[in-house]
Amino acid sequence: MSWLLVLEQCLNGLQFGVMLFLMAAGLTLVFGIMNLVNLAHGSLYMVGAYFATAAFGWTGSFVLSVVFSLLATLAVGMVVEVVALRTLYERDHLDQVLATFGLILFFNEAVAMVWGRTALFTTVPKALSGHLQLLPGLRYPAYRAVIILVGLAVALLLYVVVSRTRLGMLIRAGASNRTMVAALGVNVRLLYTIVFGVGAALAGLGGLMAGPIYTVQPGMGDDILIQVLVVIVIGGIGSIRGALVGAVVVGMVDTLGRAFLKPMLSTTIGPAAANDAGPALASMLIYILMAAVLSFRPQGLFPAARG
Amino acid sequence: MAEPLLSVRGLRKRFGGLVATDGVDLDVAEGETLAVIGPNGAGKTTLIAQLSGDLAPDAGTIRFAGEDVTALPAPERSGRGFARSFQVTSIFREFSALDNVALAVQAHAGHSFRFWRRAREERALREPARAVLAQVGLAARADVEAGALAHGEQRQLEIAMALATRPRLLLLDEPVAGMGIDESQRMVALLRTLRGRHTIVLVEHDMDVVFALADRISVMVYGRVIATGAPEAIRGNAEVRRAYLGEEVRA
Amino acid sequence: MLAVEGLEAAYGVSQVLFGIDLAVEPGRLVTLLGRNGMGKTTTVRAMMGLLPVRAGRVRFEGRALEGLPPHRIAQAGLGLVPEGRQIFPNLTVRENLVATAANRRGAAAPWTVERVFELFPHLAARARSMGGTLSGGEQQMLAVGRALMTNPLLLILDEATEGLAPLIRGEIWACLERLKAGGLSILLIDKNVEALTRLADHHYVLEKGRVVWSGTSPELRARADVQHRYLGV
Amino acid sequence: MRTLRGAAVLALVAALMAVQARAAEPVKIGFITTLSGPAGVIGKHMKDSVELALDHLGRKVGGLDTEVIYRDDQRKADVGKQVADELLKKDRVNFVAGIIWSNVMLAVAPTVTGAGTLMVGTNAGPHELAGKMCNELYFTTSWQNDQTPEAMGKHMQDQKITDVYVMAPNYAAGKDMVNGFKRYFKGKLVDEVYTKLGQQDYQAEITALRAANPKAVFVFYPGDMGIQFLKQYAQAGLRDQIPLFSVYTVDETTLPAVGDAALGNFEARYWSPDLKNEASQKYVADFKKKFGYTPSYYGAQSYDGILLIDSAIRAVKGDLGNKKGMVAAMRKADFKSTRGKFTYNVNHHPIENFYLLKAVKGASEVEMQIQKTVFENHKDAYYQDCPMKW
Amino acid sequence: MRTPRTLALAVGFVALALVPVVAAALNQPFYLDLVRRIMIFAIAAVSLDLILGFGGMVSFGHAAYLGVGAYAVAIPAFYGVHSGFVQWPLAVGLSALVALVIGTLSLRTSGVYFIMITLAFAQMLYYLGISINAWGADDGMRLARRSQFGGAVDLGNPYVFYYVVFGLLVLLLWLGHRLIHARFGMVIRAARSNEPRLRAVGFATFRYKLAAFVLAGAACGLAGALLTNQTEYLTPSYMHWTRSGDIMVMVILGGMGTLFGPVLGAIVFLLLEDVLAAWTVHWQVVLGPLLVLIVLYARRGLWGLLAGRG
Repeated sequence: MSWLLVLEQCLNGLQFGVMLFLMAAGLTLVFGIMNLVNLAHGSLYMVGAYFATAAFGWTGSFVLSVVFSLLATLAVGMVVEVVALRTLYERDHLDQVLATFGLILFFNEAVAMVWGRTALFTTVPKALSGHLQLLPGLRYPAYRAVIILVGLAVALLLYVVVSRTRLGMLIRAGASNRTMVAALGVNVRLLYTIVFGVGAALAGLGGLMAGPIYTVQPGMGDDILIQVLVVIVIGGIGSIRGALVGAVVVGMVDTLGRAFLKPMLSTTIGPAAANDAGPALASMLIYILMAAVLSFRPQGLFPAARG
Repeated sequence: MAEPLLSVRGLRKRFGGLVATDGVDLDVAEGETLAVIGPNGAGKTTLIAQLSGDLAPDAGTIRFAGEDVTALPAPERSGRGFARSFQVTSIFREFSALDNVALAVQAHAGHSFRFWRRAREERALREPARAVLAQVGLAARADVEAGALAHGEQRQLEIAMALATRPRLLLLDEPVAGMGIDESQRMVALLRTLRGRHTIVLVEHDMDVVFALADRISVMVYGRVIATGAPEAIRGNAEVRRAYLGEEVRA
Repeated sequence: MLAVEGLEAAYGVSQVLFGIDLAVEPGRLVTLLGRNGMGKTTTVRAMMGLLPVRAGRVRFEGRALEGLPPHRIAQAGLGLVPEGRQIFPNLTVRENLVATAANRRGAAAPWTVERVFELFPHLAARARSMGGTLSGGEQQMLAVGRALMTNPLLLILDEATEGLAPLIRGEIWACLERLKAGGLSILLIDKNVEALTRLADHHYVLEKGRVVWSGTSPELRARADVQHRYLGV
Repeated sequence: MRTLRGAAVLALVAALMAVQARAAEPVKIGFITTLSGPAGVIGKHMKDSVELALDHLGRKVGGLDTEVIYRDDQRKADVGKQVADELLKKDRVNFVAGIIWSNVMLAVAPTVTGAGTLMVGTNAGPHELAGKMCNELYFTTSWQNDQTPEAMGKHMQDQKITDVYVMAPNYAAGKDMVNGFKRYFKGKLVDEVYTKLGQQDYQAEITALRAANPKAVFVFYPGDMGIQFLKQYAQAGLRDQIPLFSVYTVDETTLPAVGDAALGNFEARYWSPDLKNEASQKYVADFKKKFGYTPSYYGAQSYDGILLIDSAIRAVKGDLGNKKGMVAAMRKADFKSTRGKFTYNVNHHPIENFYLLKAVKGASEVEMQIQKTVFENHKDAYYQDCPMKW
Repeated sequence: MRTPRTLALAVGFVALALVPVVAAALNQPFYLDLVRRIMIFAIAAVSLDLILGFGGMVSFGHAAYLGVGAYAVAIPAFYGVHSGFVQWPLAVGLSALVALVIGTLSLRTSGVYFIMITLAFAQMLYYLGISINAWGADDGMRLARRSQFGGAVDLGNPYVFYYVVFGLLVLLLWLGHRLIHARFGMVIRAARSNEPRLRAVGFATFRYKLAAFVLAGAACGLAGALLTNQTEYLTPSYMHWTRSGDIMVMVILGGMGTLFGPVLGAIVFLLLEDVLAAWTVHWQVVLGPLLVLIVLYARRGLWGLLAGRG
């Protein structure tokens, strides 16, 4: 196999990884500072995709649809936080898992009622539909390249926000000692609502970018949610850095496993057996990875500092 | 002094930048009550946690009855005669007071892979538990849900649970914390009955309690033991007063 | 400026405060004395809204604070330096100062990081260190600086010198003296009678959740019995 | 108060049980499909077509008053089995019809036939039911799973296409499809790739595909997997480079979401909305008029299912107890099927034509157009294993 | 407080025991199937309650054992071994073994990590199931015959099968009741209440929690064996994560740590699903918020409401 192929598959892995990161960042922030397990995070991804698709239908402008979708998911996130989740912060994880499981059912059905069960049509904007010549012999879809860039830009932005801004300091401070933050005059409740909204908007961003390449349909967030949970558990729940590393690792392992496991196996156990074992193993790979990581580091790779 | 029952050497534990215990040396003789005092944050609770096996030390050794127990986890130390009370009341709140103590008895009555017979009908568990409850003065409260007991009673229950394991060494972390005057007097009276019968390491802030119970006192500051001695000697020790209270020694 | 009347509070079922009365006049340094477990920290927690107030009133600058959430109380002008310091371990020294900084009452000369560093030169050298890596004394200074950065009208210090080396204590007391001279009101919880009688204007002695004695520094100095009975080793 | 609340809980349970119980009526057809979840769109196509068939029959199947009871299997075999039991034992239906998924069908069909009730499958075509597990009381108005990929295999073999890259999800139907394809395609396969069921992103596989540089691609990606695969295949720029041949991947349920990305794609199928026969044209026209969207083969075969039942009841003059008579009538396939004239094989699976379809730009949107007939009167590969007793 | 519960319990058991009689009298045999399926899920829910409600171990992958038990019946049947004396012990033993492996690894973690790692293991088994072509992969396998127990017990007879399931449910409840009050039960309940304290008095908690985890897995494996017999079909989707969610909902809905609550939870949840689904295809839009409300306002579940203490 050629170097270019490996390189291109790595790009694919990276692209999948940054998509996971967009989801994982919000989820891990919400867990890190509010101690809330939010299974409905995948629903926000779905809602983002639907809003973008709908807005594209109304306005015809990709840019407008992006802006609208981000703002709308932000709003939905904040409303959900205020209406349903706020009372769950003090509850144990079990209650949170169940209540947000209920929210998944609700959101999946709600979008089906509004937009129908048929998958919606949405396409890559014209300007991004072509290919980029990255290297001689390596062309890469422009839209996916943009996803990688946006994802890395968001990672950088988040890094700057979390490490350099007041908001970021408050987020980190709140993660370690929420009471003290409140006692110094910060409205923690509002801070939580904002952080939840931002996390929702990030999930929405993931969803709106996914729309044109995946399928916009009810339940589209469920599958990716499980993968994102794997990401943040591997990375260490509550850690942005862990989310990024975990996302890229999972994206790479999954993609490279799908791409190269079968060819590698067929040299050792023969093509027929590899045809059976390869795909099976590839689909279990990230779960095996997670079990392995937790066996050695029960708190994930980057345990977040907790008070 | 014969070989001490408990012998601690160079015990060290660090949390990030904070050194909680910094080379602690302690010897406690059989039957002795040693009080550990010191300002908040001096590392006393960390010391207890390391002694009980809930926290692994970064360095140092803990010898008990001539054996190195440094690497043993908490349940196994309990099996060798360690028992502890917690600074923040730690009981099984949903269970009755008697259940709490019976569980402690059960822990030392063979394995608990018994699936059939009702534990609450086992005399072998209930009788000793009742006796210990009576010993700490909770006989009348045996069937009350532990979470519903008064604060002082919950602290007494903690002591009962420790006693029910028939310990050789009692590690008591602020047994009168948060108690009213009457409650704490009752607790002191209870602890006084244990003196001599058990070897005790007592962490306490209340000086009345410390002077009422201790055979010897160790003073911890900044994770180090800066002085150990008889109560009167400690009371008069200028260095202790300065370190502990921050008083500048008047010339 | 601060008036506490009949404050009662409890942890769960066990009541800890049984009617605390105390007052702090503008520009004064007032102490809350007493041994461990007598309710000093609980008084502060109840005042700050960190513990529900069962009964009684907390008035500050004429406003009733009881029942308000902690952030509203802090915003009213109370700056807390908590027991155990509780600095944010995963933030740098500078970030600890900046994160919650505010100037809500538009102070003419608000606190800045530089001014805090002037007050505690030790901290300046460690501006980029993580809070968790500081020594106890440095953490204590940081906690004071952090509270100052919210530009409070009243600074509340809970056991600000506990477990610190004498030299560091001296430094903190000296700094409090300077703050007081600058017109800041201070409520101080401590056990060190000797140093405090030189520093403070007024004292309240707590025993088992009640104020058992109060008076000025000369009065306290004169009462060896009070010192021995409630505050001695 | 306590007793009251206790009573309330018990009353809730009792009320739920009571809602279960309903009274009995004349011709009852239980129609099981997937109505909830993403796949609910297929269920909707099927349900709407059943309703259209009822309209065309004047709401009287076989001339009798008719009640069709729709039940949702949630795409789960055990739920499908339960609703089948409910239809049989509580609603006491005379026919059970519908069912999208092979695994649900394999759980439901024996239950229905075992109870002595007629089963008319209108989509799923697992090979077991065409062969060893065939049953006198079981009919299908669709096809046997393998027939469609066989048609595509034959077409590609006829065209002397070689160096084919094969892709399918890693589950039973995926392997069956590839096996069906290989039964008629004897050319060179570059590789066979199986992907995770429900996978969303095929970029890695598409990259590997491009690197393998085949001359054609054959895929089986039903439902949302197909939407994703086709979009990504087009986005990778492969649509114009390597011709794509597929089965059960592009249809009227997925076309609205795939859009232009399907253009140029080849499918094999026994029916398409542009099929020229009277019954089909009437069905498509009335369907569009009534429901406002283009029907799919899921709908056409469900429509046929009701007509098949109608023909059976008419043949026995409404004597629903005459099972043998109805089976004999159904074996004649004597109704105006949307696929035109067809016959039943000995295993109660249709012997029918298969066509090559191509996705082309229609008047307003992309639509499937019949290119040619690949198979005429094609039989499935399993009928010889079928031990029909009568 | 005891009376309404005991009354409900008695009424409940008698009602369950009489279902076949009533169904036969009303000529409504369907209720036999429905209630039997409900009881099978009740067994799964009770088994989860052992570790979730009593042991405080939030396993989000309990459906895995449902699947393992189902495979343990279907695979021997596929190779012509129909004896229930082989299949059922295999189902119990194999699920216990799988639970032992999963538990050993998972119980090293705690809190949300435990929730996630149990979920991950279940997903792993799910993907394994849909990948094994020899055993039906995603399609699953038809069970040609229900488990055979010689002449005496014929599961093909719906009444016999009903009473077998009913008997096993009652047996499980009885054993569970004994277990939670025996020494072992005291330990796992205490571990949920306060694990550091339990270690301090001398219990090596890990082995007890692991044992409970294995027992729960084994019992759920039995439910899996029953479910395949009920459906006469096996599919890997028995192991899908939403199944684990469903079982968990049954436990919470009925009331955690109550043993009988999960039975009530299974009854109400499955009936609710059936009724809502018959009422509207958008039933999940009702069920979802209902779940949220239950979590927020009825923490002790329906069984708790029966007890009547707020």
